[in-house]
Amino acid sequence: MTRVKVIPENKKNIIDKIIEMSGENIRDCMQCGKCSAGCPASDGMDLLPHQVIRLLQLGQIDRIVESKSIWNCASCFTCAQRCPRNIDIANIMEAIRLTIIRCVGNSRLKADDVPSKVDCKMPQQAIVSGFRKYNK
Amino acid sequence: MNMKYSYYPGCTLKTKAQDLEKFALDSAKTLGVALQEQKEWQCCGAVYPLATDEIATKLSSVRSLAEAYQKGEKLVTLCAACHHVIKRVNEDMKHKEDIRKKVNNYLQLPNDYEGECEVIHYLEMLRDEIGFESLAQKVKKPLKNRKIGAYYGCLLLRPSKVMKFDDPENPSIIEDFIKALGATPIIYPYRTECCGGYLAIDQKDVVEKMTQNIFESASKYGVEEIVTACPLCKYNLEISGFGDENNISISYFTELLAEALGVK
Amino acid sequence: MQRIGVFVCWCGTNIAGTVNIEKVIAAAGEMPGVVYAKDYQYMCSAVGQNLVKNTIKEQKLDRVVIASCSPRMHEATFRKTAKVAGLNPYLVEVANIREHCSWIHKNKEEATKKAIALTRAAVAKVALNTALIAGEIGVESRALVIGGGIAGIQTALDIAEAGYEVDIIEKSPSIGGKMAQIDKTFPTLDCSACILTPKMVDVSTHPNINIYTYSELENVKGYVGNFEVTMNQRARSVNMEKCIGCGICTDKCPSKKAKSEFEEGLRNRSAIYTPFPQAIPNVPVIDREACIKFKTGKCGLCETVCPAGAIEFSQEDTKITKKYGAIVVAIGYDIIALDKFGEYAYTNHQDVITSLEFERLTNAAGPTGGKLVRPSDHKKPKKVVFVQCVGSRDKTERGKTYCSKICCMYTAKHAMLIRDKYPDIETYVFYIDVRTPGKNFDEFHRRAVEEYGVNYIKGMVGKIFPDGEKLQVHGVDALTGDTIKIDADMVVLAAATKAKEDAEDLGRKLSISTDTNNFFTEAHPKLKPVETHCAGIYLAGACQGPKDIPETVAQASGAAAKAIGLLSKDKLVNNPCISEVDEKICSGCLACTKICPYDAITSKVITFNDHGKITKRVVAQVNKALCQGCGGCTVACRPGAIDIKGFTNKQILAEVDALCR
Amino acid sequence: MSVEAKETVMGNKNEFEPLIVAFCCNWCSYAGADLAGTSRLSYPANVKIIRVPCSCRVNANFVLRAFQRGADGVVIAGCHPGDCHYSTGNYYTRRRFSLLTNFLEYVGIEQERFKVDWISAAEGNKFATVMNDVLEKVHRLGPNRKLRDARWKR
Amino acid sequence: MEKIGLKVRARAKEALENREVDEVMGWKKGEFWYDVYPVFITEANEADDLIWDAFCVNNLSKYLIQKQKENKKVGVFLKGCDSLGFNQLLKDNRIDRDQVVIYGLPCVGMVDPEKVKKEGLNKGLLEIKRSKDEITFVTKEGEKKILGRQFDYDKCLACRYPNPVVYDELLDTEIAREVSEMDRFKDVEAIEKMSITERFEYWSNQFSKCIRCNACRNICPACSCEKCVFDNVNAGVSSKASVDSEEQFFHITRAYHVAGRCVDCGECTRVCPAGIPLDQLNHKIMKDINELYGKYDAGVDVSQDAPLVTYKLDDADSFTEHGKGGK
Repeated sequence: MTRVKVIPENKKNIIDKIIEMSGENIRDCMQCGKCSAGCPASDGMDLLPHQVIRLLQLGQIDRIVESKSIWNCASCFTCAQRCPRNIDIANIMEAIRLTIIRCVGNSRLKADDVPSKVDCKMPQQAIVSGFRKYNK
Repeated sequence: MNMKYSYYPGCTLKTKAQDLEKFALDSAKTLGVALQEQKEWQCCGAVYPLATDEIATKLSSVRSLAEAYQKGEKLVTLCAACHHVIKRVNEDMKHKEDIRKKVNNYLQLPNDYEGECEVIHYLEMLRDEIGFESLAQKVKKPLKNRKIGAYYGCLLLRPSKVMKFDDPENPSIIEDFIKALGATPIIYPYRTECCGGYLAIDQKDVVEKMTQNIFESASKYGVEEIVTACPLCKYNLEISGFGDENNISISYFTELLAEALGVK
Repeated sequence: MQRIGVFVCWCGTNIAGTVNIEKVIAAAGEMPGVVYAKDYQYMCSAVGQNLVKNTIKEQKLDRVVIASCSPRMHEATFRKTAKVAGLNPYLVEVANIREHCSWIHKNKEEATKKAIALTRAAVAKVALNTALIAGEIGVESRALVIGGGIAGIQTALDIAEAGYEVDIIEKSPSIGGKMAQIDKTFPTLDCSACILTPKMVDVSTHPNINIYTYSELENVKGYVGNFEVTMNQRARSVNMEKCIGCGICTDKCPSKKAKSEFEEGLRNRSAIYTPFPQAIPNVPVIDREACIKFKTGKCGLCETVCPAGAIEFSQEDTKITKKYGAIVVAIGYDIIALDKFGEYAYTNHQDVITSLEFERLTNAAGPTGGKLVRPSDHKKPKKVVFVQCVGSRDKTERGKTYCSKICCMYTAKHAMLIRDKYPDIETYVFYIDVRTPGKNFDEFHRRAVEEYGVNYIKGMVGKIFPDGEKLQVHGVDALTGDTIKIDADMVVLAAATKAKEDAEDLGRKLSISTDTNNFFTEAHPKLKPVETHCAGIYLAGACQGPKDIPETVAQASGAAAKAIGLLSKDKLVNNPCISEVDEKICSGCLACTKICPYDAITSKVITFNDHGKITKRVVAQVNKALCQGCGGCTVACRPGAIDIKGFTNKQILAEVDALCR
Repeated sequence: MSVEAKETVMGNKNEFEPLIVAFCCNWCSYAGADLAGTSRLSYPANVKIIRVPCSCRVNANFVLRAFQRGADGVVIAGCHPGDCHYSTGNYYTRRRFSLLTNFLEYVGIEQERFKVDWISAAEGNKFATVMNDVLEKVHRLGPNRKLRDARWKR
Repeated sequence: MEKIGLKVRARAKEALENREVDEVMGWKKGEFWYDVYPVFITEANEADDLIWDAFCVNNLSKYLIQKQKENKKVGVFLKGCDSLGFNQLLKDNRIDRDQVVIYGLPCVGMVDPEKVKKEGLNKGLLEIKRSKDEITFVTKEGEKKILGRQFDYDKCLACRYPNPVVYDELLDTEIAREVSEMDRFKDVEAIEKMSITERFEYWSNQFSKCIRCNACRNICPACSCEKCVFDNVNAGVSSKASVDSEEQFFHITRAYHVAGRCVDCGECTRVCPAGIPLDQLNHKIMKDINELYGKYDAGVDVSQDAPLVTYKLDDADSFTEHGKGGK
């Protein structure tokens, strides 16, 4: 493991962008881990929510982008409800997703691969949510 | 009691969740409540746009809110997702000045909308406007000793600062509703855990894990039926197959209501 | 011509950092009446004060302005210096060019201009100061201690030892407070009752101490040295003199449904009860809501069985009014309500308990005789999980933003006691940071980890899922990044401490302020930790902020020392900046008498020679001993006949003019 | 208004050094100001504080005198009702200055120039926010000519 | 009103003859039809000069302060508004109730000479008589009767206390006058509707007319200080320089000094030689007090504390957001 520079210069603007888009102050987080402890979708996550926030605090945005966590987040707001520091982690996850999918071609859910994922009983509420979360 | 409300159905209720709406409207009639479907409503977007710079995705909710407010009526929603989105958008219009300014500039409504309309869910209407006691009196066929567990999911309860629906960790509104219908509500710890929501598209394994926990917990506490207010939760719970395994049926709470009022 | 001296302090770089001292000195030199202006690095130091003293003598100064820090800090210091130099202490004014100027303005030029303006205002005010002689007021040599916990007990003992009479007023039926509920105390693990009950006995037997239990404070009038306090002693329905404390009534009483507050609700108590066996005074109290006699008029069994005939159902609340010289507030703390913390399932599962309930479970005199069993089925737990910071360090409205300070230590103690008594029980502690800053504290915590094998997991608990007999605790280990699941038998929540419910009302009665968390505000966090802004009222214990027993006792002795210092004086110098009436102008409308909070102004008839005719007129007169100098009367007096010395109308107008120069 | 004109109007607004006289009660607001100082908060240097024993010591004459001497804004800060060191002092402040604020506005003084507020000893940042807020509003209003004594040169 | 005039004379004569009082205060006719001035009589025969007609507007109660210094027992005739002023003086301990005998005179309203002049009815006018609301103009050419109150002072049209609130004897039957509470402060509301700059223009013009003659202060029953702060040089509060800010300072401070004490007798506006509508200042404060702290009429109940010397724990305020106070 090579030594990491705490806030690498070239990553500063992305971090500020995420903070500004999410409207949350990640410096407030005291790494208590309550979000990760209660996250129902944490089984499928390689980086737990509090680790995502920690990496943001250290400016390690690349490791977050490579992780599966931000796509496993179901935006169920359990973390936001219980965070003792009043941080809305769901907002931060959304902001990270948006910085990725707002670059051209990065959408995770293309329109034409929807039919393969859909069955007749799935309510369109699921598909619309999917597009809102994974496609820009 | 002639209570008139603007009613926002949401697109899923017109297609995949028709009986959620059908039973709701029939029950409302017998309860003497006029649910007037809005003339022009558009899709609420299913998820509340969390980013601070998202404006366009909130316009459809504002149109419905403004129309309801113009008619001087409260806006009643039925689907949990629509309630979540519209209520949070309404909160933005009330408190976030720059969003309010930009939306009003863009929409050019007859008069600016500032979050005055009150958004209530069908269950809140039953609890606060009609009252569970008077609902109980109207019940024709009490659902004697049916063990029903409420499944709240996420969108009605959280974040409680905005939704103000019930105690997010220890809700009782659906249990009281079940009691009012004569059935016996069962409290099981996983009733407020997430069902996986839109992960149903891409991460079916994660959804499966989540729904499994929910059913295990429910069956351990002797739940025979689960009622919910969100079409996506109902889909995720049904598709997982654990319902049949633990022979727990899933239905919309309105179905229960209609049955108890004898209009099913 | 006046000879005013201006002394500008650098305060190291605190002032000099953003204020150009030379410019201030130059400007001060030209101000009207100023004959001498000098600066020094630390005006409040011995060297600085000598500079002032010598200059007063050499330059024969008749007024002094110190431009330095807030007068709330060093006005008294500089007044003493002037007095030593033979100048009347009330001919000194302080200009606050640090907190109100150098510390808040970055731009040097702006800060300097403001410092000059503030100095000019002080010079304009001091020019109109008159020499004042502080009057004297008597001091009641009796102290009142509000609250009968360890803080109140220790304060009362220290004051009584110094030979002064002390009254303790306690709301519950017995003194002892939270400490009486505790089993063992950290860091020495000695038994709480063993160190508390002897002190309680000392208090009850000490000739100088009277105890008023089951009593509340109604209102407080007066001021330092002369407080007049009215107490409401609620009816115990038991005659204190006759009762011999045999306890027959508590056994025979048929109504056993009331929850015992002392046992944190883990056990019921009878309607007539003493909170705990070693209660002082050992006289039971009838809880009139639970008592069948009071509710329905039937029963009255206790009266029949009582050998001493001490039961008096007709007893009424009695009001007691007494005078006190000093008051010490020691009302202690409470635990926050956990009903909003649904994720811990505290309200809907019996085996999720708070640490205070755990203290009662492990206490030998507790409901289970000290055996650690699950409240639900009285079985011995195999796995016990402790959760830290429940509601502490929490910025949401359901919790408290501060760290409650004592939970890390008492949780380590609990875990250690379990491992010591029942080595087979596994204990887990979910924590954010273990904070053990006291003497031998961290060693105590490390012993729990190293010797007793308590598993400390850095990470919070997400949710507790009751699962049949077990409690599925979902947590996380933030260090390794794993989510954790423990099937615990019992969960102990270290709930945050909070100020007492009635702290704010008590603060209002004593006119001392409480902070945003309703803890009482001390006069100065570092320099005056046990005093309040209101002279004569002191603070001891957790009512001033979260505190453990060692600190509480230390603070109690501190507060006692302050009170003794006050009571030892038979005369108190009172604030001479009080109001006085110019009888020539007063038209006797007496509006001022209605405003005065201390009823210090009364009317009198004066006769005087009005152009040869002897005429009589009603005018106001001020009782120098009662007036506290608030100034409310001066505004009600339209002709300006009544004025406050030290803050006269003309002085304040002069300050306004100087500031607008 | 042409661009240059706007500059000049804006121009003299920039040199315009607003003067705010603040009467702070010794037990709460003055201590709040001290706390703002110790926590190194910042508010503009044009606010100058006069210490009074209690907010009930502030006479309407002082307020009018400040406006006469060219103050652009006057602030009176006292303890929250109920917290007064003299127990009832600020109840009178509340009544007196409720009438005076309405009356001065009735006579034509902009409401933003005369601010009364309750600031406790623990509210350092409220003190700074109130002062910043008053400064910003007075800055927008520009210099105060009303009630000003023409003979007084600043 | 002449009938009552005779009663006034008879009562005064009787009072002086059997020494009930050392002196009696009443009104006497001056040279012109509108000219009436206060008079102090000590001899029974002087009582014949006393009159009671449509111009006895002066409030006699304030002269009692000086009279009581000579510790004389005085009989005085008081109308409704005068009695309110009397009560306010009593509340300020400026007069001793036992040294005064009050003869109450219910008043239908006094005629404003300016309004008569404006109608041009003053040419060749000798006398004005009034009975109830019928005014008789006696001129050289003969008499002319006009029904209605269009000549009354504005303050009389808005009068809410036509009958004396305190008296030892009442010389006439009480009068009923309904006055709508709603538009009592119409004048204030009109000014409040102006913009802030208009209001300042309005008031600075009014104040600039002031010549600091102190007539308003000397007539005002609420302004009874032994030595007024504006006369007291070393109070350092204000001076008489002819600079706008001095008059503004004087009038704002005076209105504030009589806050909660002004009995709304309208005398300040009547006596002001410059015609400044001073009562509009006092009305504004009265309106605010009524809105903020509950309806209060000064001078009606001596035992009730004035609004500014008392408080309630849950008082509203008009300067913080949550304060429930009005504009």
